[in-house]
Amino acid sequence: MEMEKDMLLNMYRKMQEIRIFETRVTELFAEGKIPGFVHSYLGEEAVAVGTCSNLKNTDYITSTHRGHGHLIAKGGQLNEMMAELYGKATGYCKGKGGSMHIADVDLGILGANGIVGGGFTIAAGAGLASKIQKKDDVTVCFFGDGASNQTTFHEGINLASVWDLPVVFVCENNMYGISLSQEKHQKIKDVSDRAVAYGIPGVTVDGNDVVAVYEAIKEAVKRARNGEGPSLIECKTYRHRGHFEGDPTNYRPDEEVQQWKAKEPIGRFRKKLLEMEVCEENELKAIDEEVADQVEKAVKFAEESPDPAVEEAVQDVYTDMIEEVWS
Amino acid sequence: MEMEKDMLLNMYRKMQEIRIFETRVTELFAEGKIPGFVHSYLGEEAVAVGTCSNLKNTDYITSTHRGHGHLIAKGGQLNEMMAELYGKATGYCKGKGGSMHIADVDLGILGANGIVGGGFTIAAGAGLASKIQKKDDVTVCFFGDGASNQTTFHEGINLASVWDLPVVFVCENNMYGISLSQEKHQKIKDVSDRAVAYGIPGVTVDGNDVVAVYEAIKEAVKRARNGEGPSLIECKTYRHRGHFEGDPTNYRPDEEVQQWKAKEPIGRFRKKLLEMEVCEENELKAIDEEVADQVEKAVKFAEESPDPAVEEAVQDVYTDMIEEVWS
Amino acid sequence: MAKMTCAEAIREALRQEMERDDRVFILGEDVGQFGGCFGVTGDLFSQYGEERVRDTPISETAIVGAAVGAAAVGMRPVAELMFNDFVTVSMDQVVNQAAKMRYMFGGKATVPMTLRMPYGGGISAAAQHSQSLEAWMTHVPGVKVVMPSTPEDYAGLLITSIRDENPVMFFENKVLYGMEGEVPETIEPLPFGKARIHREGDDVTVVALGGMVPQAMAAAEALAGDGISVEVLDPRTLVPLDVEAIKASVAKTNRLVVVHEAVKRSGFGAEIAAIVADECFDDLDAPIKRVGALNVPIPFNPILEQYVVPNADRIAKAIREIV
Amino acid sequence: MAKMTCAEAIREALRQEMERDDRVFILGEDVGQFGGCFGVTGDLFSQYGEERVRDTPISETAIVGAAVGAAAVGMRPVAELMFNDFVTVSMDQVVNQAAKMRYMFGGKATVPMTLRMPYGGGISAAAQHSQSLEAWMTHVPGVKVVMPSTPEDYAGLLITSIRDENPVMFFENKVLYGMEGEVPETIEPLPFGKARIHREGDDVTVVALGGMVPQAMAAAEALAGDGISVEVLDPRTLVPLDVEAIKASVAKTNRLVVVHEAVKRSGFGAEIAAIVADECFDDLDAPIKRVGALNVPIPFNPILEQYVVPNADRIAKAIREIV
Ligand SMILES: Cc1ncc(C[n+]2csc(CCOP(=O)(O)OP(=O)(O)O)c2C)c(N)n1
Ligand SMILES: Cc1ncc(C[n+]2csc(CCOP(=O)(O)OP(=O)(O)O)c2C)c(N)n1
Ligand SMILES: [Mg+2]
Ligand SMILES: [Mg+2]
Repeated sequence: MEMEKDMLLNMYRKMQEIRIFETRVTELFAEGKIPGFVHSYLGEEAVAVGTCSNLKNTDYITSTHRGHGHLIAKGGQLNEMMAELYGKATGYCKGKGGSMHIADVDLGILGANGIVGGGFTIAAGAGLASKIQKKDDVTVCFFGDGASNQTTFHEGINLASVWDLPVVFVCENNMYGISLSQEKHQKIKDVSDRAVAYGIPGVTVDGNDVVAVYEAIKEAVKRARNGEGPSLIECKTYRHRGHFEGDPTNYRPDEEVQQWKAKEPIGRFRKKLLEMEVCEENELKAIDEEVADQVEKAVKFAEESPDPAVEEAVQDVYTDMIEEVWS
Repeated sequence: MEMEKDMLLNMYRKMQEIRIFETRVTELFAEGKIPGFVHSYLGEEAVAVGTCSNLKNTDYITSTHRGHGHLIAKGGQLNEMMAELYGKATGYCKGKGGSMHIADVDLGILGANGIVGGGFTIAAGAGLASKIQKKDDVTVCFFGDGASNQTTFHEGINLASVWDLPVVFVCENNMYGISLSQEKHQKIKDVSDRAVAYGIPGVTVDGNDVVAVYEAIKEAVKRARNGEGPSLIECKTYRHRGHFEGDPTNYRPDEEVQQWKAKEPIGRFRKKLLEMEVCEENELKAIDEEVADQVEKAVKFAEESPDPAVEEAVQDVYTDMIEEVWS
Repeated sequence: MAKMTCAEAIREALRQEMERDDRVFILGEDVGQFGGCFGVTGDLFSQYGEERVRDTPISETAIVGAAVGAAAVGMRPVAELMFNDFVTVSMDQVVNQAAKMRYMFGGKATVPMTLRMPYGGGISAAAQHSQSLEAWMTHVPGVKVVMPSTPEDYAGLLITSIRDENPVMFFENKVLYGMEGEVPETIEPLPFGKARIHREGDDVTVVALGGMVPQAMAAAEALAGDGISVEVLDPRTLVPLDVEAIKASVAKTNRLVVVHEAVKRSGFGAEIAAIVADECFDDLDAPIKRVGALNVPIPFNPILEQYVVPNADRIAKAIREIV
Repeated sequence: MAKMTCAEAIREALRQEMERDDRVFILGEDVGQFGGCFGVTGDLFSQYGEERVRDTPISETAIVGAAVGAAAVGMRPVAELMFNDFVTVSMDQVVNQAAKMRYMFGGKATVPMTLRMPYGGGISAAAQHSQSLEAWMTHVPGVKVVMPSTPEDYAGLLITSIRDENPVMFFENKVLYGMEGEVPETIEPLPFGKARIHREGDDVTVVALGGMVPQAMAAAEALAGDGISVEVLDPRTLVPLDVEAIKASVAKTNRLVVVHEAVKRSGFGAEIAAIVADECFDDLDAPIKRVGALNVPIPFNPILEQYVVPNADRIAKAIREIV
């Protein structure tokens, strides 16, 4: 780890932001405060943080249904995020999007996506724009192991490959698409093997090791910025919760869950930081407390925010047309 | 070549059927006798014949927009085929399908397809049926290099792979999708490299060598019949004509065309048969004449056949409902 | 008769058909051990095993395409899409393959497949998981379109769908999944193209689709107090459509309101209104009203969502405008 | 003014917008050196090069998806689908991404993209290459739908489409590609939501879409001899729709026929008929007639195809039924 202390602590902070935010979200969901579906990112924090630590503000990401972690890692504000989960007017999408559609285009976050695989071709398009505009921005496309069997995986990566677009495709292989384990949805063990099909680099890393993720993505981002085209990076990880909050998870053995929890990314990273004497325990504790505080503020912000006015429902369909309202 | 003479001569005959049929079709199209689009199979005869020579009557194929060769190789009747190209009532589809939709389900021909890549998932489905029904039938899915970038390629092959379906995916790599050369539509040189993405065998053969095609497909068919799952076989070949009849083909160099014409499959096979003393020249000549005669009969059959009655237009939408006619 | 929810009724119909005909099999995402995203396939996996209740990769294109291929060679697949919104990923397989195969092949193919698709809002699932897309399918010659509203109709019409020799788009309403009703122990097929009159009335005909039937009934009930007599007609299948029943009802009431959850513009309500405006012109005493969702994507916030999607109040309001 | 075909007019509009705004670029299959399947992009490749006139793999999902992504970050892509029939392969990108992004993101995204799609029959291209699929798109809140019928309108409305901040579905009729007309040298944008009255008349309003406008004009001409005065109205854009113009015309003629090439059932004609049956009920003196293709896939044989698709005779027949 030749990285700067600041950077390492920042990575730690971001992972904790995700961890504490998501833990709180599961509670709030259970209390009935958050409508709709929630797909928790708990356990996968190292992927988003290791990846986004390589990105500038003007770089883009496309996210997924399991997107809270990506948003936080790319710089999303907890207040606006929590408010959006509540469906409040102050949320990122004014309450119109919810968990599955949070976005902040100004931060380069081109949206969570409720369609599995929805991001691949959008990411290729953003990369294409950067290329035509001769900017050095990079687009990261997050996707799951399950999404690697979607139409868009194939067409999006092929297009990025044949046009040498500055895109990094980041697979969060958490071994399941809802209830279906990887060996039941594809014959291959490593999703990164599919890079061969597009003549691009494919790498698999321990997705619970934030530094390993960081290093792998760094290479891929460099390639992309240099105009050498896309890469496919697979991060092996595991979701601690069910597919969505409320999932009985009858499809995976308890031991498996326990084994993976033992390998969870934040404890590991924390230990490493202390062992390598990057910092003192109390520095980390201070971060933990700050983040916890921040999350509570976000909850308060969300709770105290108003619902959108019903008239909002017909706004924002078009930039210039308002659709008819009830006669 | 340890193959039987009968078999070899039959392969020669089938290739000539395609060659002479297709040659005649280009003339008839130029004369305005055939409406719509015609995509000629000239030059690619060895792929269809080498492949289908491995198939039983009850095996299935899915074909493409460039499908005449597949149909003939799978046992399609020239009369019904030519009549269909003319749009006549006696055609395979009663004139409702035309060149892009000729089918003969009784012969296991699940249709030419106007949608590039339309066959992949249909082939997987036919393979699935054979598997569930515990039959040893195999389905061959023909497709082009251009089609290997379609959504269906990915989802269809992945499904066949993960379920070990008895399907053989046969790529006719003729180096172009309409005007776009392979290097402009994908980074890889061999489409068979994509087999890696599905954990299945991938093989590339000289698609203008009918015996090489035959042998490669034989292996794949054996695998499939044994329940070992699908394979991806790529046959490198070239279309002698433009993408469709009328295509100015301004996108490919003349030398390239000449080089490939020098490697055309029928002359090569003929020479080989004579060199290896499988038969005498006059046996081949006799076949040529018989086939030419057959094709002329097919033309005559088509010309003399009636157009469908207009009332036919509203039949066959459903098995049991007739849609309203003009009031 | 047994009391069951719509979801259970669908499962029972699947079970009875799987029992009766071993060509019937199920494929879709998480339909196996998991029992389906909305629990519809439930225990069928434990009863019939993974050969006949097949968990697929997340590949809607392959799910529908494989159903087409299997159907064309003699099976009777019942495919499930987790949400009808994902049919966007398999539109080609529905529209250019399943629907047209028979016709393009001159009548020489049959494609007896059923595609089950949950539709509608009401669960804060937002814009990509709450649509009602039946109208698209009615614009595709070659498929039949079924949209029931009671447990009995779900069961009986699903049996008919599976036995039908043609591709059937079977729309299931998420909110209705939990609604209970009586279903015969041995489910009999119900005919396509036969509307059900849920309530007779004289002043106005309300044609309501799927999930809007209970809302229309509630509106009718509310208006009865004011002496307005509402006839509620549920076409049950959109293709084929029981035009005669609609005409007969309008001939009696001389007034028509059409209701669906899909956005109003170019919804199937337009088709019904257009048929009546042509074929029943002389019977009509008032403008034809349509009630559908506002022409906007479905918003996440439940208050906004309720504002966008039709309900009994809106239906009552539309009725009052013309009686 | 210069005389050009619709195809040339589209190309000129593309050229002028590419000249004016370097965010505009083209992507699609064989749009480059080949000049497009119907020759529409022609020489733009030699003028603007492969960066701005981009030949894509055969990947409609990627074509439309990449257009969405590029538009969302500041470009103005004009994507071409070779046939509108292939939008089935990119429905998700149109419906769940392009159309909903702005709304789902609370108004914080703009997706200024144009999707050009040739539609219609007349060239014996059979069932998978002859459809007219505009009605689906009008059922998708978030996209605008444009369907011109003259070279001038193609040019002016394409300019408007490209400059529009929203996703625009631009439908082009294959048979009209070759039709000539006058187009201004410098093409001015034409407004969306403004119908064009191609012919004034008093006895009946014919609302005709796209390729059916010349057929409606021919029918009007034929009927003029019999003293029937037909008003031919071309809405030019379906979303937004010039409802006021249609209402004004019906208020004058008291009769309506709607014509499109798409299959009749659930075509956009139903929407227009339904609007009029609601909002112009008192003006109507006769049933509303719709003329659309028979509810069947388009057959290959030209005689059958002509039988299935509407034409001037059929339009005239429908008019006679109500005047
Ligand atoms: C096109 C589409 N199909 C199905 C779904 C339903 N669905 C939502 S998430 C999900 C599983 C995704 O698995 P994976 O890509 O591995 O991501 P993970 O949930 O494991 O993070 C499914 C099937 C969907 N939203 N979109
Ligand atoms: C989904 C779809 N996209 C585009 C087309 C138009 N099209 C017809 S054939 C063809 C080229 C196909 O190339 P390839 O798969 O290599 O087959 P080949 O024509 O070379 O035999 C294209 C683009 C189509 N029919 N369907
Ligand atoms: Mg996963
Ligand atoms: Mg090719």
